[in-house]
Amino acid sequence: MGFEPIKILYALGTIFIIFNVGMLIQGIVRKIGARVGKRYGIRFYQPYIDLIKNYVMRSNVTHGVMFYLGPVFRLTGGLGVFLFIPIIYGSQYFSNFAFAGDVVLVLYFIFFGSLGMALGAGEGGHPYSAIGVSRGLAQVTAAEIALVIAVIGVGIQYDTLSITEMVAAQQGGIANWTMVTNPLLTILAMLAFLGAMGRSPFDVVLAPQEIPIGPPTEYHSTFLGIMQTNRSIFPMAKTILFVNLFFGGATNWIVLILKIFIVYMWSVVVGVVFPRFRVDHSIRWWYKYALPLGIIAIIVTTLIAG
Amino acid sequence: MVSPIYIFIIALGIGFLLSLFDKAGRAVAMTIFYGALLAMAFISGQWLLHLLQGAEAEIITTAGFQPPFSINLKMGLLEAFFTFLINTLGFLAGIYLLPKFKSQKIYGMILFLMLIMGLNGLVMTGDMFNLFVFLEITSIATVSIIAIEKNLKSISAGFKYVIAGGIASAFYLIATIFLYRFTGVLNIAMMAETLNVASSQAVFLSVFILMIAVIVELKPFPANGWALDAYEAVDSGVVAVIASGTSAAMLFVFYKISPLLNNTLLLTAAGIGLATFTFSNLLALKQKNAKRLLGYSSIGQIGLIITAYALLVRAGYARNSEIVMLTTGGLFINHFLAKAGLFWLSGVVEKEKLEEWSTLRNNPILLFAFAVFVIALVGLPPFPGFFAKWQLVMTFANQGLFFWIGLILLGSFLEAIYLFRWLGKVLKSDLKAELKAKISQIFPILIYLLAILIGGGYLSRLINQGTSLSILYLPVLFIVFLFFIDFLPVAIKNTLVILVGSYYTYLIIPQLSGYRVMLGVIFLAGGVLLFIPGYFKRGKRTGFYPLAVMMYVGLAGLLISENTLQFFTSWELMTLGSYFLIIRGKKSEPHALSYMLFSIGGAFVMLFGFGILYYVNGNSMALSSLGNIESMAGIIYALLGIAFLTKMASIGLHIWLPGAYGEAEADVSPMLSAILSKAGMFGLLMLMAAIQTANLGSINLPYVLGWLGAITVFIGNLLAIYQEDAKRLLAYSSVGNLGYILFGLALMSHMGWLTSITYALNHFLFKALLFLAIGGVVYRVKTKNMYEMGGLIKKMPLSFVSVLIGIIALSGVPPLSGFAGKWLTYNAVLEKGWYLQGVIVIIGGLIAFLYCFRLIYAVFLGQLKDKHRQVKEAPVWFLIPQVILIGAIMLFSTYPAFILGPVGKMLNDILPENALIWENLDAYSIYGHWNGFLIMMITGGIFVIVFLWLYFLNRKAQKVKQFNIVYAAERPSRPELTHVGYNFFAHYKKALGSLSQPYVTKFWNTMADIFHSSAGFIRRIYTGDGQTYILHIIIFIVVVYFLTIGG
Amino acid sequence: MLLTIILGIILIVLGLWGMLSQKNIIKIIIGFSIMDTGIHLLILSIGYIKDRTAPIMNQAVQSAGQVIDPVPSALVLTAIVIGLAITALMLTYAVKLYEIKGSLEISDFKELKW
Amino acid sequence: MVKKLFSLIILALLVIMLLPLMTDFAPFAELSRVAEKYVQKGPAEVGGQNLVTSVIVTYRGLDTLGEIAVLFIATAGIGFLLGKSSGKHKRSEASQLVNTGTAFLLPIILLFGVFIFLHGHLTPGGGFQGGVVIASGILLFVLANADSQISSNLLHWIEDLSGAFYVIIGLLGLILAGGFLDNSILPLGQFGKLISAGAIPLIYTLIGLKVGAELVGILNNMQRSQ
Amino acid sequence: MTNIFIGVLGVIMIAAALIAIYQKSLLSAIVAAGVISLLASIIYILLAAPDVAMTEAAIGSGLTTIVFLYALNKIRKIKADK
Repeated sequence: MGFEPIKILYALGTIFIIFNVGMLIQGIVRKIGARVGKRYGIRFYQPYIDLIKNYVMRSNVTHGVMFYLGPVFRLTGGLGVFLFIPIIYGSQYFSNFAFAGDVVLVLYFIFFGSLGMALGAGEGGHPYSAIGVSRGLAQVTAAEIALVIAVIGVGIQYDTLSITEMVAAQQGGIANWTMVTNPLLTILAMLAFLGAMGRSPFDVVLAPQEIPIGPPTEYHSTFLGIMQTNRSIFPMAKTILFVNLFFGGATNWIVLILKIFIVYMWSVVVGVVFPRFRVDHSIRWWYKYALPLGIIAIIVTTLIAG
Repeated sequence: MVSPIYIFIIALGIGFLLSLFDKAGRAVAMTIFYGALLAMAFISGQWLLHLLQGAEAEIITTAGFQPPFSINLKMGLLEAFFTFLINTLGFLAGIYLLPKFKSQKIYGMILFLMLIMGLNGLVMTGDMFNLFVFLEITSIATVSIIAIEKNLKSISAGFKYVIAGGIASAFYLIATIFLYRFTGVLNIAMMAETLNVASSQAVFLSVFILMIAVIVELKPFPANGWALDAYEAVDSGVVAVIASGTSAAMLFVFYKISPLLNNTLLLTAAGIGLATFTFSNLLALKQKNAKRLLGYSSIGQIGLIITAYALLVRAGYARNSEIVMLTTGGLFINHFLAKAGLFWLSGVVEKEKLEEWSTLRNNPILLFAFAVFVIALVGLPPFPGFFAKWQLVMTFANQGLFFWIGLILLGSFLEAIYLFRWLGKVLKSDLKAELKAKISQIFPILIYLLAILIGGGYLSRLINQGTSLSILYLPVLFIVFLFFIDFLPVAIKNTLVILVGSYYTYLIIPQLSGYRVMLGVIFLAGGVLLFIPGYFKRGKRTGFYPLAVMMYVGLAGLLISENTLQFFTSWELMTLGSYFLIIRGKKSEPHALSYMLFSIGGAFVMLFGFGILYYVNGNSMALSSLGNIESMAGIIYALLGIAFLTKMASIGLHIWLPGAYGEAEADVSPMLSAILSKAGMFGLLMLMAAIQTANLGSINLPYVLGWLGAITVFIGNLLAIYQEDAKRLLAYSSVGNLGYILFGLALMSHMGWLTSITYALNHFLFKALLFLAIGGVVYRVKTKNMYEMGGLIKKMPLSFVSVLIGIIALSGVPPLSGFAGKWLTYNAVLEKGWYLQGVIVIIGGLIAFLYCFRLIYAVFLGQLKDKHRQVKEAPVWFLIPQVILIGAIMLFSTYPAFILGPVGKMLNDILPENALIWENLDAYSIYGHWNGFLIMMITGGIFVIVFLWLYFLNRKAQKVKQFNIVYAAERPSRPELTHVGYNFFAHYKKALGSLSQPYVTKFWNTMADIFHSSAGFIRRIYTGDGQTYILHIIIFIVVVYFLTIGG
Repeated sequence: MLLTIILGIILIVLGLWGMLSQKNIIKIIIGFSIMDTGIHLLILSIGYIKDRTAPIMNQAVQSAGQVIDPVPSALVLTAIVIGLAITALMLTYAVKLYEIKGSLEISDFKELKW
Repeated sequence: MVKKLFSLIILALLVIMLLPLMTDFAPFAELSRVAEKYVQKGPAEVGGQNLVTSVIVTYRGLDTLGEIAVLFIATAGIGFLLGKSSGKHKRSEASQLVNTGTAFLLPIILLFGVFIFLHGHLTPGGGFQGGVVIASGILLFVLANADSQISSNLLHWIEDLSGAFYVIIGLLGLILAGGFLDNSILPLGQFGKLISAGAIPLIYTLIGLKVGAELVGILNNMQRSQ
Repeated sequence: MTNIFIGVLGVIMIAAALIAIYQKSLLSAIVAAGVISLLASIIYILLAAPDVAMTEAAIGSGLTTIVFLYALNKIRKIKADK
């Protein structure tokens, strides 16, 4: 493994595929959500339209350098996370730049975008941006606890931190998936997934009712476009990470998209069923329930691996 | 050679005639008086020189008969030394009292002369009854001269003094006559030869009474209320003689009668001394009157000296062996000079309350003297008390007297509390009054200042065990030189320090090996770098440079020290220097105190540990022996560990840190956080390297440290997010980061140590950067509260960039260097199997994001305040080191292999299991892999592409006005309303309330309360009633007797 | 002589008792002087040897076996004079204290404490 | 009351503590080593009949010098403590009896004092006792002649010079004889005579003068000062 | 014989000491203390120490008492002045 220029092209291809997958899943999910709520809902290709519209619109407003760079950080973070994850197991075309680092890199790179975004929003000068960021960061860091524990658990179980090797260890049928071999850890991970995706009951970040305006208001047109682009890649990247870690990864695109869809749908379903937490509830919840669960999971995993 | 008897002839002859001379005029009398004092000093000084050259001790017989038939005097080396001290003290105290002598009746001079003569007699006489006569001369002269101030306080103190002295000498007399009965002689030396203490109970009792009478004169707890009153009330010039001179003579009397004592009695004496030392220092905690405080301290010091002497003699050391002289002599000289100096200062200040001594700040030389005396009393280097205490602890340890060491260190610690509290108040409290110092008062003080410095220098030869002198002493000389050129402006001194510092770095670094190189770079190169901001200061910055350099010399000394004494000395020098740096801050006095107390507490624990090491390893002071300890390894490591953890502010011992870092000056905070904190790390590295090879038995110290480190990370970071003060936020963040370092070390694996060193290096880089940047901001906006800032990115863009880089590096987000630490942590945790601790560490790391964001947001983003519209970018001298640090961070982030590779190799000597393999820029562990360079390139690449994409789409963006935001359909008018900065993470606090309670602070406060209230309770025994004091003396005698024969 | 030793110790203790039990400063000094007398008696008793005479050598007394020990006598002489000096000084203090505060109660002089 | 009871208990314990000095103790049966020598060699070495005097003035002369110093310090101390002389005194008129008695007695008393300290080396008594006698004589004189004041000047001269001469004699011993305060600077003379025992009569005279002057000084100070 | 004599003297001395301690009148107390010294000087003669006896009688009993009386007198005078 190592860097070769051609891999940039492979990576661009992968990004293109996953971008579209992300856009479609977004549309479909919103549609399903509407149908469940007995509404007609949007067209499934609506995200494309929104995106194009945003990119076409022009805004000459900026609040400063960081405001301008915020979305750049955001998208760089999303793309970076994606690019450090191997997508299709065994494929030399779709392994991205996973050779630069392992799961730890991915775990920490997730913050790159959040941080940049938060900075950008901060410079916007809007008080609600700050409140939103404050809540968002608090929520993400709390939710990350479960994620980190889950990742460490997987690391313990397979005695590696390399995502590729983790996937490799799960090959050979559903019985080898982490989901089956270590269900407790998977439950924890899926809770973390809810938090990481900002889905209900952990959707405090946007909290539209409470913060009617904030980053989304200050960021519009092109800025919003870039953020929307990110929204179709970043969640996919996270989902793929979970697929790789807990659901055996994927050896081809079909399996991958299927698994992405299923995992993604999990968050949607839960979000429909549970009401939203207040942010301090959410934090307390992670510390009170997820953390002990994680500790138990780690102990169990140690026993399994040992 | 002038016979020593002339001391008495001169004193008596002139004393008798002085009132006649006075009739010829006061000037005549005074000339003769000072001439007599000088002549006495000269005689003893001449004998001292003579005897130092190896002459035989002189026995002076009187009336032409040999002892025991006549009274004899002795002038040996010790006698010469003591009389020289007493006579010079007499001369200097005489000068100090000159104005009083001039205006008062001639009796004052006569009494003073008689007092000094009496003290000489106590030292020189070899006859037990003659000693009684001199005792009475001293006592009556003292009591009479107390009346130099004729106010109610000193008169009533004098009355109590005379009664107590009368009772003590009554008992002395009883003992003398019975001893005469048992031995048939009065000569003390011959008495000791013939006396068999155990022969009968009456003999034992007589010797006991003798001893207790002498001890009562030495003011033991609790039979010392009379002495305390005298210390408080009597004129400063006189009390200096009482505290130093009389104590010296009485100690020598104790030394003289000690051959009579058997082991039981020596133990009793030691016990009394220790109780006195501990209790007087405890009681002094509540004291607000300066002179009484000094009284408590004097009494305590004398107690310590008694303990040291009695126990050493009991352990079999010859009475005048080198060890005994080094320890008790060193302690004694230290006390003698410092206490006289401080009492003299009390006369200059003429204020009772401790904080009113701040008037000393009007005179820098006297302030310096005050600080030196106080520090010497605490027992810090480079003063004699330090070396003596060291030697004492080592020798006690050698004898296995650990219980005694423990209590001595406790007492010393209590002493340090009130002395440093006082020092802090003097340095910081409001300056109200003028200071009128007469030259006659300053002169003696300066002489003793000089003497104590020379004494320290002389004793410091203990350090020199094979290390080249130039390395040890040249830096110290440089510090002294800096004191002398302190009147120069900052620019010159700063340049000088940077140049010399660079050269010293160049000199030292090649001499280091292993992980020391790494720390050497941080300590020295980093130190030089952090001097650059110093240029922004105008004026002289009095006292900054010598003390800052002292801190760095201490740090460098740690690296090159080869034995425990060098290490400990360097450690204390560093602590002392840093204390003075911290206390320079505007509101830093209480924090500097708590820093100092934790440091000294830690240092004493370390001293204890080194003592046990010395004991266990067969009297070896070599630091290398740390690695092959035969027994008691666990306790030694634990003690040393606690000491180092104090400096590293691990949880439980961290409460000093936020205030100290937060309140220090702008360019001092980075020094403390980035550099000083690594001293603890260095100690722990050394310790862990030793643990690697030592047999720890059942104690799993690394495991404990691991948990401690993990919890420190979590709590430190958690508390950081609640801070409103930007510098305190960074300070708590330092606590957290030092927790990572601790955790890494505790892992005891190659990977763990690499993690730790990576963190250390990284923390040095980003914390220096952050503290400098924030320091610059604080310097400009004149507040440290983040919610009062905001929007400063527009005014201070360069500082913003620094903080941005800093927080990314801090939080561990790739691609900057912080990620290296995180990655290594995961690997190390998995390798070691410390999953739970690892989880806590990592969660702690996640919390760091919160305060990182808050720091940059609340300061630089959001709404700019009206009052900050004219703020300029931070001074250029702040920015220069920031640029260098950013460069270093970038380099480290892009090419981690270049640094971590060699560091890994350094560690191979200690921990050979190298779990990390470097292939060019790729790092492979058994778990994963990581390529810092690629990550940087990929991230950079994406960033540039996305940025270009945005720029292409939105290239004409224009900056809008500050309030061009949509805000509930209104335009806000005041930035204060729209800048959300206060209590930013309120919800986090709400969610995790119980974890953010200041339990640790409460714990330490409770401890302090317990000490203070017990002190307040116990000291009520000193009712002020003379009769009670008599009762105390008798109770003391009786109780000690029954304790002695009972146990 | 044991009897006088006992008497001496009794006087010492009585003197101490006077110092401890009486509040009046003059009385305390009297106690001190009683204690002093006791000590003198004690010292002299030590030097006494039964049935011997004073150490004055003349025609009647020639040998060492006839006289008592002169040393304690010499010591007591010194001690008596010193005792006088101390007593006088104490009394002067008492006078001075009375002059300043107008009281001779020892418990009235508690300005300094703790 | 509690305090008194407590003091009583402590004193009782003190007595218990001191018991061995009474029970576990045998008085001298023979002279001590030092005393033995004094008795045997004293008359020859020092030349005084009264061994106590020999011990005080010669063998333990330094003690005596110290003792003089103590008295001197106490005098100075009392003078220092009591501050300035007020100068005017009112003293009640002494009775006729005292007056007459004093006029008659004073010379005798003084003579007696001188006798005592001059014969210190021969008979019991010496400088201290003689000094006290002289002092009491002077006191009597003062009591009798209420108007007269003792010349403190004269007292000073006597006190200071006698002390200084004492030291000088001691010094002469150091220079001329065996050591400081050696009495053999003057010939020992014939044993048992008034002019014998070397410098002892001289020293005792000086002591007598000094002690007398000092004691008067103490009383004088206490009397006059304000 | 001597012992009995000393015993009697001793009893008187102890009685005098108690008077000195407990007598309310300071003058009587001082005199009682002087008596102790005086009796002690008699014992000294019995103990074959005429030198000491003389001294004790002159200084201990005589002069000390006088000093006490002077002090008392002085105190009275101060009281009167006030």
